[in-house]
Amino acid sequence: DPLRLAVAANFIQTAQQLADEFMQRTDLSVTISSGSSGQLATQVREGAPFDIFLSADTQRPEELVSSGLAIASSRFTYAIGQLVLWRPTTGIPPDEQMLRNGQFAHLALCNPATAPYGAAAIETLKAWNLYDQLRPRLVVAQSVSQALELIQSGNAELGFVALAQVSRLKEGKYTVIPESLYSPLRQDAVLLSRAGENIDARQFMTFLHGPQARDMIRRAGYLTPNGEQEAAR
Amino acid sequence: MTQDQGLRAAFYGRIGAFRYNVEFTLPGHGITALSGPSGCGKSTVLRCIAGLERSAEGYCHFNGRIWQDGRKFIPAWKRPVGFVFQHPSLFPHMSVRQNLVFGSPGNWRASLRSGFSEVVTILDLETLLDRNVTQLSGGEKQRVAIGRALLRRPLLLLMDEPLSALDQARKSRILPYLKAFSKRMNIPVLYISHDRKEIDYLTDRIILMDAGQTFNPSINHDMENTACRKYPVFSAPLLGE
Amino acid sequence: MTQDQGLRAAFYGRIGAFRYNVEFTLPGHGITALSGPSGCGKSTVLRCIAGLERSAEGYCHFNGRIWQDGRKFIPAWKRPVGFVFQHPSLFPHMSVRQNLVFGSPGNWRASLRSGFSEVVTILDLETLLDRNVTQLSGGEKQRVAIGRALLRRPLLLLMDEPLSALDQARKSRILPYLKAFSKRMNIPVLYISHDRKEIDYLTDRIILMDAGQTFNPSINHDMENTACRKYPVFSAPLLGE
Amino acid sequence: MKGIPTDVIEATILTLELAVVTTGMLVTIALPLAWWLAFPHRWWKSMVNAVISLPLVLPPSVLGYYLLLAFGPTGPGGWIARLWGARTLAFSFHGLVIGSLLYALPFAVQPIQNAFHAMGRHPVESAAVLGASPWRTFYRIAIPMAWRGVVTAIVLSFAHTIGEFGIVLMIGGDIPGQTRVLSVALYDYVESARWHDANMIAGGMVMFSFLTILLLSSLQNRKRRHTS
Amino acid sequence: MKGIPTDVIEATILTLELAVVTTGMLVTIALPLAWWLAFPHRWWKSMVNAVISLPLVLPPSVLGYYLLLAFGPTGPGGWIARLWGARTLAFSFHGLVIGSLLYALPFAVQPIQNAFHAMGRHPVESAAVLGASPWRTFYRIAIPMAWRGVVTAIVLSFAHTIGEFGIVLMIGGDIPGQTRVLSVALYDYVESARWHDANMIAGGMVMFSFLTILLLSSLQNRKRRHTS
Ligand SMILES: Nc1ncnc2c1ncn2[C@@H]1O[C@H](COP(=O)(O)OP(=O)(O)OP(=O)(O)O)[C@@H](O)[C@H]1O
Ligand SMILES: Nc1ncnc2c1ncn2[C@@H]1O[C@H](COP(=O)(O)OP(=O)(O)OP(=O)(O)O)[C@@H](O)[C@H]1O
Ligand code: MOO
Ligand SMILES: [Mg+2]
Ligand SMILES: [Mg+2]
Repeated sequence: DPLRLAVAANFIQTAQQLADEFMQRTDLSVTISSGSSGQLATQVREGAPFDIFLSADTQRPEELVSSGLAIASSRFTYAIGQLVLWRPTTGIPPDEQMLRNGQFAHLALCNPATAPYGAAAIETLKAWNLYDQLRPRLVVAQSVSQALELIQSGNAELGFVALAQVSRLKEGKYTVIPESLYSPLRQDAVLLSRAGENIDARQFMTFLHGPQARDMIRRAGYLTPNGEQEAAR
Repeated sequence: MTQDQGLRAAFYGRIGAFRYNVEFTLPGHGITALSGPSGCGKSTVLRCIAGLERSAEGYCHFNGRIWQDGRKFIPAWKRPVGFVFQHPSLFPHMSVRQNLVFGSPGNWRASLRSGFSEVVTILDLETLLDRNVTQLSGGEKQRVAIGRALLRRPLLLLMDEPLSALDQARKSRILPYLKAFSKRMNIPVLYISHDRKEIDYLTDRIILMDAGQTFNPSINHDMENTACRKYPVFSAPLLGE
Repeated sequence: MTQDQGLRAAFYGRIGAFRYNVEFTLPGHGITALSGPSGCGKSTVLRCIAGLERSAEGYCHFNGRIWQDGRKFIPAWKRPVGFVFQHPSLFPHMSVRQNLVFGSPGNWRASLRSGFSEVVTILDLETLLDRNVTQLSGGEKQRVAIGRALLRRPLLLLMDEPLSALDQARKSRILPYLKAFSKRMNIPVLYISHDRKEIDYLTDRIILMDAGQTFNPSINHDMENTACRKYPVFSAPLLGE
Repeated sequence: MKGIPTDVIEATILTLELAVVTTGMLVTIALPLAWWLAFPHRWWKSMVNAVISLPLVLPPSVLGYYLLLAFGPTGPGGWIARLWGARTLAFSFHGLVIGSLLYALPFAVQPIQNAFHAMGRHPVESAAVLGASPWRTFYRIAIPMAWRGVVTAIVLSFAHTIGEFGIVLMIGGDIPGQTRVLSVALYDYVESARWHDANMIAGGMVMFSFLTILLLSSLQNRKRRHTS
Repeated sequence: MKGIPTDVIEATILTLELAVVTTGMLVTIALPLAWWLAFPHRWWKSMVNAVISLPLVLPPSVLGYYLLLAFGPTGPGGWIARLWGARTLAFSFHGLVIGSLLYALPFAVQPIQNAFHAMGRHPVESAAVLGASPWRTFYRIAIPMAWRGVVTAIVLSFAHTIGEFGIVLMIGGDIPGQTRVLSVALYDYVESARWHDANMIAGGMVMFSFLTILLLSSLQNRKRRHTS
């Protein structure tokens, strides 16, 4: 049986790279199933055959741990997302001032109820004191990738997306939003109870902790927690 | 339960505003005409006998078997009747041949039997056998419907104006055959027609109806006296005009 | 373009394997019978005249107007014909009254006009006017179909075995009316029938057909000589049997 | 009503508006289209028929993406939107209607077309020889006789528009009062594990739709219609 | 074929399997169900009809969630799954089939039921007086005569099963080779912005479906069928 990863949609590209690397190293096979974090957590609860859950938040792994479906000791933050303000055109990168000028009809972000990046975007807008003013122009997507699509297709002029999505795009300009403006977008991984005895799964978790994986995650546009105390938290 | 041959039936009921209340018998063989003005309920009676009018109350015994009484109702498909509807409702997705053999025992091999070719010849259907029935003229459809009912090998034949759309030449070929068929198979036939000549030639008994009621069946040659004043024969007033 | 009254027509073409090639004229008034064995193409000819058979080649001139020739084809709904189909195709979602007035000029107010009540009386439809047409007997449907065609006030009346399902009493009431209607409106009627008596009474001209071909029209009393041997009248062989 | 949040009420009204407008337009488009497709038969009409059904085979969110491209400034939608000074057809009620129309079209066209076919040519020919123009035949004969098919079209497209979600989510932008319909709100609740609210909305939608569909189907079973 | 990733091939096969199995089962269920619903008319059959259409009004992912609960260890599905030692009906091909069946049922039942209605009672009565049992009438008369409706049912449910996605993702769990169908794979590609692959898959799905639907519709237009 292959090792089954359940990966939050925003991380699937990076997860694929990690899995490829891992498979090359170990000769094990790994499959990736994706969905929104909430959906994946529900599926785990209903008996989905996943071994490892890479969530987009900290809350869902925690809930799984407390209901005994995941192994508490395995939980750690594998990536910290970075919010950016992005627009697809060339010229100056979009920033707070551009939002304040209001030369646009639609600002895209993702749904705070379902995607952490959405909540971060709203916190940012509030920190800038722009939320109430811009509210009528906000268009909300269900995930960060859909938010990107709204902007890429030109329907919204600019929007808040993840750095991981746009860092390698040739087109467009972005500004990384200072981490101080929103609560950190910690993404936690956890070993699920059904894989408690699975050596391969533990091996993957170890790999995910390792320097090479962290390097790949950082290159994809995420931050990684510093120091061992983070991982052991 | 009676053991006598033939049909003993009485039906009453209503369809919409139309009420019917009929009672009659058919002997075990021979052709009986059913006649009466348009809308008097002739087709309804045939449907009751065949078991198609489930709302009908009454009874219906055939050759000593109960087809319908207060408690029992044999469904239409279990009654060995042949029925030629007033409007030939052929199966539009089948060829003439398939329509003809649909009801005959042994079904698909029936087209090889001698009965088949006899019926096909009399009804002049040879050239039409592989035609789709939607591509037939009115009279051709009617002939297929007759053939289908005969090939079913019924024990009781119910025919609702079966020859109304046919030319005289065809009629004069089919009528004697029907008469012979009834005799050979020794089955009773109930035959609806408005055509006095047809009735005269075919039948020896007539049941007259009006407004959902049957009159006592009368021997055919008595009909002139009982009925003609009520249903003047077509030729009389016309010729006198 | 001819200026004469009546219909001049010739059609040729094929439907499936059936080929037809007919040519005939109708005078500007009076009833002409169209007769011939089942499947010979009578209904097809009527459909060609009405413009329902679009594949037909040929020509059709009526009262000096071109309905069809090599280049022109007036669609059916622009031709002032009344058509009684062999199978009465009433509109099942309408009442009898709605069916009757559907084609009459002025439509819904037509039921108040005198013509309406006359037709309804002759056809004995008074009690059925508010009935849904799916709840009619075979003969009742046929009468509604006749009424519908007459109330359309056609300039040419095409009738395909219109009385085949009617009792003698009704026939002997409707036939004189048809004759009078044709005369009063001064319109030609083309009338398909297999019934020798009907033809004798109604028509003064007959067009005979066989296998998709018309014979030269003959005056009615000549028919016995030209046609009777080919289409023996029903009564003869039967009575002789 | 007490206890029902205003955003749910807003979303409910919007959903009903969308379902009614879409269904109404669908039937208006589908009736003539189905009539044209039904008679006479031409081989290329089968192709039109197949094309109509194609939006069904793409996942709604993917179809939504292509619609975004089409609606955007560089697509035909942007060109149209510029007529009234907008940049895009997306994020507007109009856009939702267009998306829903496209997606539900086969549910509307197919049943009506079948009903026209089942009617056969007899009623059409009868109407013609009674002098009814093709237009009159269409609305006095064909539409009433195809009634069952029309009701099926209404039921399927109504239900589907209420439940449709992927496309609406994608091209709507989830703007409260403008494009946030119930299905999107419901999805939010489910995603954020607000089960009580989600169950209530889902229950309400199902109940309401049940009654609506029941009402519609009972129309289907009226044996006859007396159009005056 | 070169260039096509194996996971796409796997997903394609799985999709076809799901579409064919679902469509086949749908028609098998819908034919007798529609026949039973069509004659004779009873008021409560309208209710059954409405209930069948209800899955449509819920957003697929929400319906998928409820199905997940029903399939899971605490629901009736888990009870059934325990028969062969599994914990849940979800995350398996069977589960997908059940979910798709439920969702596409109205698309199959409604057109067939309409076709049975349009046939009228004449053919049924003719068959009865020719001695055909109800069962023989059903398969020799009713089904062939309802052919157009059956084809529509097949087209709509086939297309919809190919495109369906919300339910499949939820109850399937996106497991490669088992429940990852093309629509889910396509969604994954779109989510990870692999547009080139996504366009290729979408194009392939549309092309294939177009041909399939075209083929099916051409069956619809066969004027007659000679069943031997
Ligand atoms: N769609 C069709 N395909 C092939 N042949 C057809 C089609 N429709 C009619 N025919 C044939 O055309 C011929 C003429 O048909 P038509 O209905 O005109 O006959 P008819 O003279 O009216 O006969 P009847 O007196 O029986 O009504 C018939 O032989 C019939 O079999
Ligand atoms: N569904 C119905 N609802 C109401 N009345 C009906 C219904 N069907 C038939 N009728 C009426 O029942 C009566 C009998 O009909 P039936 O078909 O038995 O007449 P019939 O004697 O066969 O007439 P015809 O010679 O015209 O065929 C008619 O008056 C008809 O109007
Ligand atoms: O990957 Mo998410 O669940 O869109 O934040
Ligand atoms: Mg009758
Ligand atoms: Mg004819």
